Amino acid sequence: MPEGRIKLMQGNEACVEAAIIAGMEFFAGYPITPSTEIAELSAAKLPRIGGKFIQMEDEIGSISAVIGASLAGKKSMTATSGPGFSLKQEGIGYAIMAEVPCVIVNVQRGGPSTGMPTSPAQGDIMQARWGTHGDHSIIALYPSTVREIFDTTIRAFNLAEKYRTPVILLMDEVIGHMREKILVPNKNDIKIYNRKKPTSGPKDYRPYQVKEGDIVPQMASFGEGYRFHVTGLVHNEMGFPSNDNKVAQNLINRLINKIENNIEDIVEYEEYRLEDAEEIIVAYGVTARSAKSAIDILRDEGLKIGLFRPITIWPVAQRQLEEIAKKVNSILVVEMNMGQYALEIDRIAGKYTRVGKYGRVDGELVTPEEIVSFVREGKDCQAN
Amino acid sequence: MPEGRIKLMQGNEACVEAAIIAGMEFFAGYPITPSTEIAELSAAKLPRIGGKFIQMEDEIGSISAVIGASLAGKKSMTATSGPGFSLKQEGIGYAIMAEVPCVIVNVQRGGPSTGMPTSPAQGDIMQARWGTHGDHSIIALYPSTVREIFDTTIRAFNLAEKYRTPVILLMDEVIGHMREKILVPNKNDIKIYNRKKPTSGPKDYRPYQVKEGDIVPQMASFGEGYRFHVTGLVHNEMGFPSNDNKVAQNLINRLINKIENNIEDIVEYEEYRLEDAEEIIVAYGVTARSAKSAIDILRDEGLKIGLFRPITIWPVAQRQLEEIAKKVNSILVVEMNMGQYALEIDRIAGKYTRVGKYGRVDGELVTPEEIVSFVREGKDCQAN
Amino acid sequence: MAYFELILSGSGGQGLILAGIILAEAALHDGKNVVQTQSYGPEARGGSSRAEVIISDSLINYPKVKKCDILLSLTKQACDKYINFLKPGGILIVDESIENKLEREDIKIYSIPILHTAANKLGKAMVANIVALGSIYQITKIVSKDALENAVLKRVPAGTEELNKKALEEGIELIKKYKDGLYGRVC
Amino acid sequence: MAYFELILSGSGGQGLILAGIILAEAALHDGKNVVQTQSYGPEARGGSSRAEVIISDSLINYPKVKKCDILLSLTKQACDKYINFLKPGGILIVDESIENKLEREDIKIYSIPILHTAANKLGKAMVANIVALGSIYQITKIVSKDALENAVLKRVPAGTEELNKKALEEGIELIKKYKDGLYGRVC
Amino acid sequence: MKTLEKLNVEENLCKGCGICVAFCPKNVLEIKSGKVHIKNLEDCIECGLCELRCPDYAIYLVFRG
Amino acid sequence: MKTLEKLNVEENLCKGCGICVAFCPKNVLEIKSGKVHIKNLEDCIECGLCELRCPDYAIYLVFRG
Amino acid sequence: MPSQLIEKYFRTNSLPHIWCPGCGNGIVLRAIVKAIDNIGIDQNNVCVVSGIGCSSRASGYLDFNTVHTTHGRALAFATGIKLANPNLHVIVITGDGDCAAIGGNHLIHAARRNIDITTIVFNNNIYGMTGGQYSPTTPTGDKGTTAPYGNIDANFDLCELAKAAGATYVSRSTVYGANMIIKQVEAGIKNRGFSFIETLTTCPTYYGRKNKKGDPVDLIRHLKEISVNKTEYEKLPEEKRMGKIVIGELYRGERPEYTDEYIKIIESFKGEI
Amino acid sequence: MPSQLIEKYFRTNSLPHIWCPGCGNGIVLRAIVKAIDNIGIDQNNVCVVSGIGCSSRASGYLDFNTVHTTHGRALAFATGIKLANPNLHVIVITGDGDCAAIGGNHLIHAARRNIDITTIVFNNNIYGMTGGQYSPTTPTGDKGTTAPYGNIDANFDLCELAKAAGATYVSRSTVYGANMIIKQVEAGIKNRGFSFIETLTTCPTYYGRKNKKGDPVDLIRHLKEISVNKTEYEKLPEEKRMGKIVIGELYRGERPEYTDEYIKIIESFKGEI
Ligand SMILES: Cc1ncc(C[n+]2csc(CCOP(=O)(O)OP(=O)(O)O)c2C)c(N)n1
Ligand SMILES: Cc1ncc(C[n+]2csc(CCOP(=O)(O)OP(=O)(O)O)c2C)c(N)n1
Ligand code: SF4
Ligand code: SF4
Ligand code: SF4
Ligand code: SF4
Ligand code: SF4
Ligand code: SF4
Ligand SMILES: [Mg+2]
Ligand SMILES: [Mg+2]
Repeated sequence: MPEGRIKLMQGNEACVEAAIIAGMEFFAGYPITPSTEIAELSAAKLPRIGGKFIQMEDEIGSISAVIGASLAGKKSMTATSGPGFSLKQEGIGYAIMAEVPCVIVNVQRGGPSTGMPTSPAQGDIMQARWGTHGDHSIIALYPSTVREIFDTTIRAFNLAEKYRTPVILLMDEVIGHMREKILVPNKNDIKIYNRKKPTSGPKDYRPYQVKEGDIVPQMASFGEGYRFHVTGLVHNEMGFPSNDNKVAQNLINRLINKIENNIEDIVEYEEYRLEDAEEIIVAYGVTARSAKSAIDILRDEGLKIGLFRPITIWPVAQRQLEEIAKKVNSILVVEMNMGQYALEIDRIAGKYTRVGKYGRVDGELVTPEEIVSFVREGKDCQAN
Repeated sequence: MPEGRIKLMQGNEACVEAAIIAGMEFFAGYPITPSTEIAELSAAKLPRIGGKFIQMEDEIGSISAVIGASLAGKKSMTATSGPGFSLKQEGIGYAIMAEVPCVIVNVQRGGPSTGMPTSPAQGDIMQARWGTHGDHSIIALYPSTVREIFDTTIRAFNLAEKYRTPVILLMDEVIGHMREKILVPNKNDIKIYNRKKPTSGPKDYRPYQVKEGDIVPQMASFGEGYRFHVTGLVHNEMGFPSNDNKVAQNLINRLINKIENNIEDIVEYEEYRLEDAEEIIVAYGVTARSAKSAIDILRDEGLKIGLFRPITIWPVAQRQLEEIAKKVNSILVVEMNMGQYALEIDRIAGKYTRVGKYGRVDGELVTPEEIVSFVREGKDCQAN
Repeated sequence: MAYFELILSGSGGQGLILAGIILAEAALHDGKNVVQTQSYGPEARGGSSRAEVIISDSLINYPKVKKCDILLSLTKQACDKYINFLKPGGILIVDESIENKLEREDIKIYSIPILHTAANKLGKAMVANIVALGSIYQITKIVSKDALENAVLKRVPAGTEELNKKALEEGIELIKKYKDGLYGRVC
Repeated sequence: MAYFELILSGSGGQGLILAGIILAEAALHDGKNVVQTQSYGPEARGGSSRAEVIISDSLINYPKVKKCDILLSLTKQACDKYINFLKPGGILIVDESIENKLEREDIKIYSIPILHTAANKLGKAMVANIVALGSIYQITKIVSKDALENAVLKRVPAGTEELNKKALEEGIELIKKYKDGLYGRVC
Repeated sequence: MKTLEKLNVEENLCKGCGICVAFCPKNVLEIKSGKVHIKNLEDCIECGLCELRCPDYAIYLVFRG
Repeated sequence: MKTLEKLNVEENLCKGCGICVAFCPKNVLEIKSGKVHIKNLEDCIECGLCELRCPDYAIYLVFRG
Repeated sequence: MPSQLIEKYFRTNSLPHIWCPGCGNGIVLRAIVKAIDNIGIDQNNVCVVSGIGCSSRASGYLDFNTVHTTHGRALAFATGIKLANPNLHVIVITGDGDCAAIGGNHLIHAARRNIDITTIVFNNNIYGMTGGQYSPTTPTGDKGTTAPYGNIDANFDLCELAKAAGATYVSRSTVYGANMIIKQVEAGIKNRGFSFIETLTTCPTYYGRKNKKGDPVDLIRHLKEISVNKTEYEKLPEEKRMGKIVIGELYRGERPEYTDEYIKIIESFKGEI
Repeated sequence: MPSQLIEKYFRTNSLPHIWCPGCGNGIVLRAIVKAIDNIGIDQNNVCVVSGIGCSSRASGYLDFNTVHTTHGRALAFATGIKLANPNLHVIVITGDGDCAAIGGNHLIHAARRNIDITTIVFNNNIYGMTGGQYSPTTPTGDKGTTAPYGNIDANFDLCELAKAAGATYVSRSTVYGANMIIKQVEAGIKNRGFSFIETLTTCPTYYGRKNKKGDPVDLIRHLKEISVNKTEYEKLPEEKRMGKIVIGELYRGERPEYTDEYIKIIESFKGEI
């Protein structure tokens, strides 16, 4: 891809271009609107860089193959939408438990069920956090421009490797399919994180032991001479199943804390006209774009209003939101659903300020105008 | 089953006995510890009452067959545990969208992933609410004794039919496998709700129209002469796919509101020593049993403490919890996870009182003693 | 020109999304900000198809077209469906073949034989989208001709460059020769 | 007796869970509250097996045994694993065959030939669990004999009623004849 | 006995794919401005192949009796 | 050439299933208090069937040379 | 007004259907209702179950009891329906992707059980609905949007697979020979057990275009050319078999049907609770 | 200390294994490592992938690169591993439930692709790990905890299925004839393509007990009695075939291997981004 040049690029395309720059060498997928272009472009591009694409028999096969390929040492990705994302949940849980880095893209569409396959929606926010069974933490990112899809995809790979965990990349149908100006960064300006390889020899390798100074266990690949075991069962530092209560508690704690304790590193967000703001909108993805326009209009009318736009959706920017909440009159959460992230914002900010929500699920974007009039009518002050 | 008699019964067995009384005529499942006895007993009992049991090739097949059988007019159930529950999520979303009554039992085990298959955990609380993609509401019930499994299973079937929706029955491994005294109620004392059949003839039948005075559309069964269409796509009152924005918004609103607007009917809970309580424990399932013992001990020590035990986990008893929160010093959420329901309680109650949490995920139950000492040390006052 | 919104509409298979992309790339080349989106239904063919392009000097937030400055419609169905998206004072470009015209008093209309030109004059129905681009260019000058020509050549199949260049010119000609500047009546 | 906790332990396949159920049913029959649980690992056989029974006059909340009044162990492995669950002053019933005894000063121990009695005297290793129930009964009288006998007969395979009745009696006899009331030394 | 009353075309259903035209053994049909058109009914031998293969149910035989 | 050194039994691995005993062509083995036991080593023809079929890797031939 | 057949069995207000001009799906669908009409079963006792895909949109057009399920699960839904109400004639309409990719497991298990479901696969060798990705039946070497360099996957012989899994009626036909579809669907419905009917159909929009195989008519002609009746095929010398696809009734077996067997269990054990 | 073979290829500190006394799994597992030893491949280049089940616990005992995946997905994981690193010898150990129930779809697709994976099914005709429910290979009429009145499902012929799906090496053996397992695993590993080896094994704890088929020895004897070598079977008169199971090498095919084909694509198009 031409570096340092301005290009018109589709969101789904930016995702693939960036993934390849981030080091993706393996993609397994199953087509589903509106994510399919990601598979199609991966099929076209990967062999050209010596990577591999495979169309699996279904989404469960796809996430499984992705985990397998990652264990064999390749940075791996899959992409899907609602129904496929539901099917991948068991596999995502496995990747969490076995600490297998991988990136799962969910270009959302209208739901539940088959829903409105060609319409945008932001309905899988809570599923991204809680879709798989059992206690766990997750990293989920949510870009809002084509350029940001590019950057965020790279970041998704980096975080996956750094924290040895599946990273969810949530996208909007609109942005996935939209073409927008993007300045392709120079490769040298891009930071790529590669998984930390064992510093010890095969004899001393404890595949699930965290060494002093590391965040996660060092990760050998199959075929490198480290013969280790990987399981979805609760396991000890050697990777072998254990029924020991302490082992179990420590493992789950570690899996959760490696994320929760590094929130400041993981969390990314944009603050727009926030300095003196008394009213705050929280929005992400394409909805945040409308919110920005709305804020410009309302500012012109004299309202001191600003935007907090999480790019890292999970873990939530708890500290930042608390600080904001303590300072403002109200927070309005705008999203293309019936109020999912609003629940989380309400939990964090509701103690300090009024939290309201605004959403729609009819397949249309939230427009700046409807945000403006919703705010004007003062409805933001009710948690409805 | 002998009525009006005291029996020693296993939790999983009570579930099957009650399901048959509630009218279950179809069960499809795939074995998984610790839910398997529910399938085994269904296999043994259903043919004896002229019902059908089928062991499907997997959990996806099971939930699909259950939905199919329900459309053909039979009250239907499936049972599973964590990994299988993850796999059923797409199907659950379909049942929500197409408004197909059915009961999904999840006898929880340690997670995530394969986790600790033979150990208890309460790790699927949030997944029960958010596991499937897209905006939706759900009903999830959580009994805490064998007798309550009996009653709650019947209630699950009744609510499924009344609200035309899948109902999740969350159970603890311990209670599923435990044998306890149960007084089998007389059939006459049990209220059974059957789905409302069309009052109009086939010509005028609009399968997704809610008639005046009804909560949900009247439901014909396949083969009764009403030839209607069922789809997981957004659909109009005739059941046919629609891309119309209004149709979409109205449908999703209706699906969510039929539950959210009837919370008072759906929500069930127990209050234990709550009248004068200044400190509150929120706990459900087997953990609530420990909480009760802990409360008895702490009360003896003079602490004014009580228990709010949700039996309906979703939708949450928002009003009741708010009222309580306004009156008390603190709420401590105790669960066998790292704090899932605690998030929801914090959201609701955190505005009015201090909300703390206590949990473990090592495969052991929370004991009354550890609750007692946690409370004594005053840790309940920190949301940790 | 600060903020310019276009809708290119017709039926699936008419290449309007490609036309939108080309227009967007031309605008980009001219140094503008640009966003191109589309709407589609479950049908693979025969359904209505709509490409949207927003061209602006400043940042573009909301990416969809709310009200457009230019509406191109190659089918009656599309014209009926989107006519109300056109701003007062906006421009409607419709294919001449469209019958049973709707009425709107506040717009400017160009009813031109795009489909016919492509199919008969150029011998390839397929290039109607490029003809349309030529006409849009000539009416709006929203992009530079160089940029447009480059964008077209970059996107069309190898071997069809000349044909497409000609199509662009024919589109331009359609407007140059266009007399009947109707105002206030829909095609 | 307000709250009485038992653990029956051994290896998978020795029928201890059934024994726990039978005991629980007997207690139920006697009008008591009762909860029976078990622990198990991934092994189908050969792993250690543990049945727990709580018998109480009042409601039983926490359903697992924290510290038990009675521990029955049919294997050394089980005995070693659960010995510390026994309350001070509690009673340990172990199979005589268990060697290499652990030491604990504060409990009462019955070391009796349960397995041998079942296998050799009764000719069916399978009924060791019922022999054990007989012994538990005779030591604790926690349930009535009628209730216990009924519960046994209800749960055993048809055709084995007499054998099981005899097993129960043999278990009772083992205690009746038991002399060596060791105190403070583990089996 | 049934006799052919007419060969019906349901214009709004026809998508002009040309299948009926191509496989009519008697060259009865043609496409005109994107729709099927009956060129010479008299040649029709009522074989029903057009009806059988029309993916859009736009052409069919109607019998009397 | 390899010659048999001994027929090894790893007692802590043996689960006493009796498979080796039943399929030994020379009746060399027996079960004693739940574990395999070598009854008459001299009859052993070193066929290795016990090793082949022992599901617990508790019995095997050791060769020298 | 369309023909009496269409009037009777279609939800005519939903016509014209969603399918592209010249898409073969409409041909198969007519053949199915014609078969039902020929047998003369009561519309109220027919249940049509489909998955997700262009082909699977079929259920919505038919005036029976109809379900448009999740992708790949039509046979699992159908199994529940049939077992719950064995009086229904359950017909599954599915695509090559729906049935053989994501739904492959349900296919082999329904066949194994020999449950009385008639499955008709609209095999267009492509994922039509999602825009032309290769499917498990796309011939090796052909292109799809996810096989831009040609498909390296081997394609299933679905009939062989269904037979090996246990289907008791297995046949193949093409939209060229639509009369054969009718006969096969009739036979399939009449077979008390699992019937598997693979119909080769055409996707001019994606499969045709991607592989430069011409217009709808060319595609149908191509099907005519490559398909050979079973009896003829068996007479062909080895070298002439290459590239040919056998059509006709390929297999018939005799085995107890699943719901019948279940009813026997009920009859033997009922009431003994 | 166990034998040299076991010392070399097992994680001996995890022995004794979890399996019940007399469970056939251990016999198959030894045969597999013996085959690997016979071929003499570097332990570092062997990757053993298993699903979930008693049999699937095998991976944890072996000193290779090992993965214990989710239930039914071993072949999908293995596909990712093999494609990502074609130098690895990928061996899948799976159960009848893991492979043929929940995992059936991945089985047929891996076979279709002819990807170079050697799959060994430990077929004990039951779900052992979950306590004895009938599986897709439980013979009709036999009992399981979910088939208290006898199983009415027909059982798969897994070898037929694998063959119909596209496997290029298909064989069957039993734990009675463990030497045959060794030979077949060797042949399977050497076959460049998808190899499917069904080993009939025994579950005395559940299948044996539920069906009153005796102790571990009886069960193995039974396997001996019902199994007949392919060549002998073909000579048997029809009436003597009833109740017999054919063992031996059942099918060999020649088709391009998947990762090889992929590498050809890379070689043709690499660098042209
Ligand atoms: C779980 C899930 N995965 C993927 C999809 C996307 N999807 C819809 S149809 C389809 C393929 C359909 O192919 P086929 O069954 O051959 O039908 P056709 O459109 O070719 O008739 C896919 C992959 C989906 N709807 N659900
Ligand atoms: C998704 C999922 N469903 C169900 C289970 C429960 N489960 C574990 S093993 C198993 C069956 C195993 O049978 P098989 O593969 O034949 O192995 P065996 O134990 O007989 O060797 C089942 C159903 C699971 N772990 N995960
Ligand atoms: S009925 Fe036969 S001959 Fe007549 S138009 Fe149709 S295809 Fe041609
Ligand atoms: S086959 Fe049908 S749709 Fe096609 S041209 Fe003929 S009448 Fe029209
Ligand atoms: S080697 Fe052969 S003869 Fe010797 S003990 Fe083993 S099975 Fe018997
Ligand atoms: S086969 Fe192995 S485990 Fe079984 S008795 Fe013989 S040595 Fe022991
Ligand atoms: S995309 Fe293909 S299969 Fe789908 S309707 Fe169009 S032609 Fe038919
Ligand atoms: S349950 Fe069966 S398969 Fe599992 S280890 Fe025991 S004998 Fe083997
Ligand atoms: Mg298809
Ligand atoms: Mg098995």
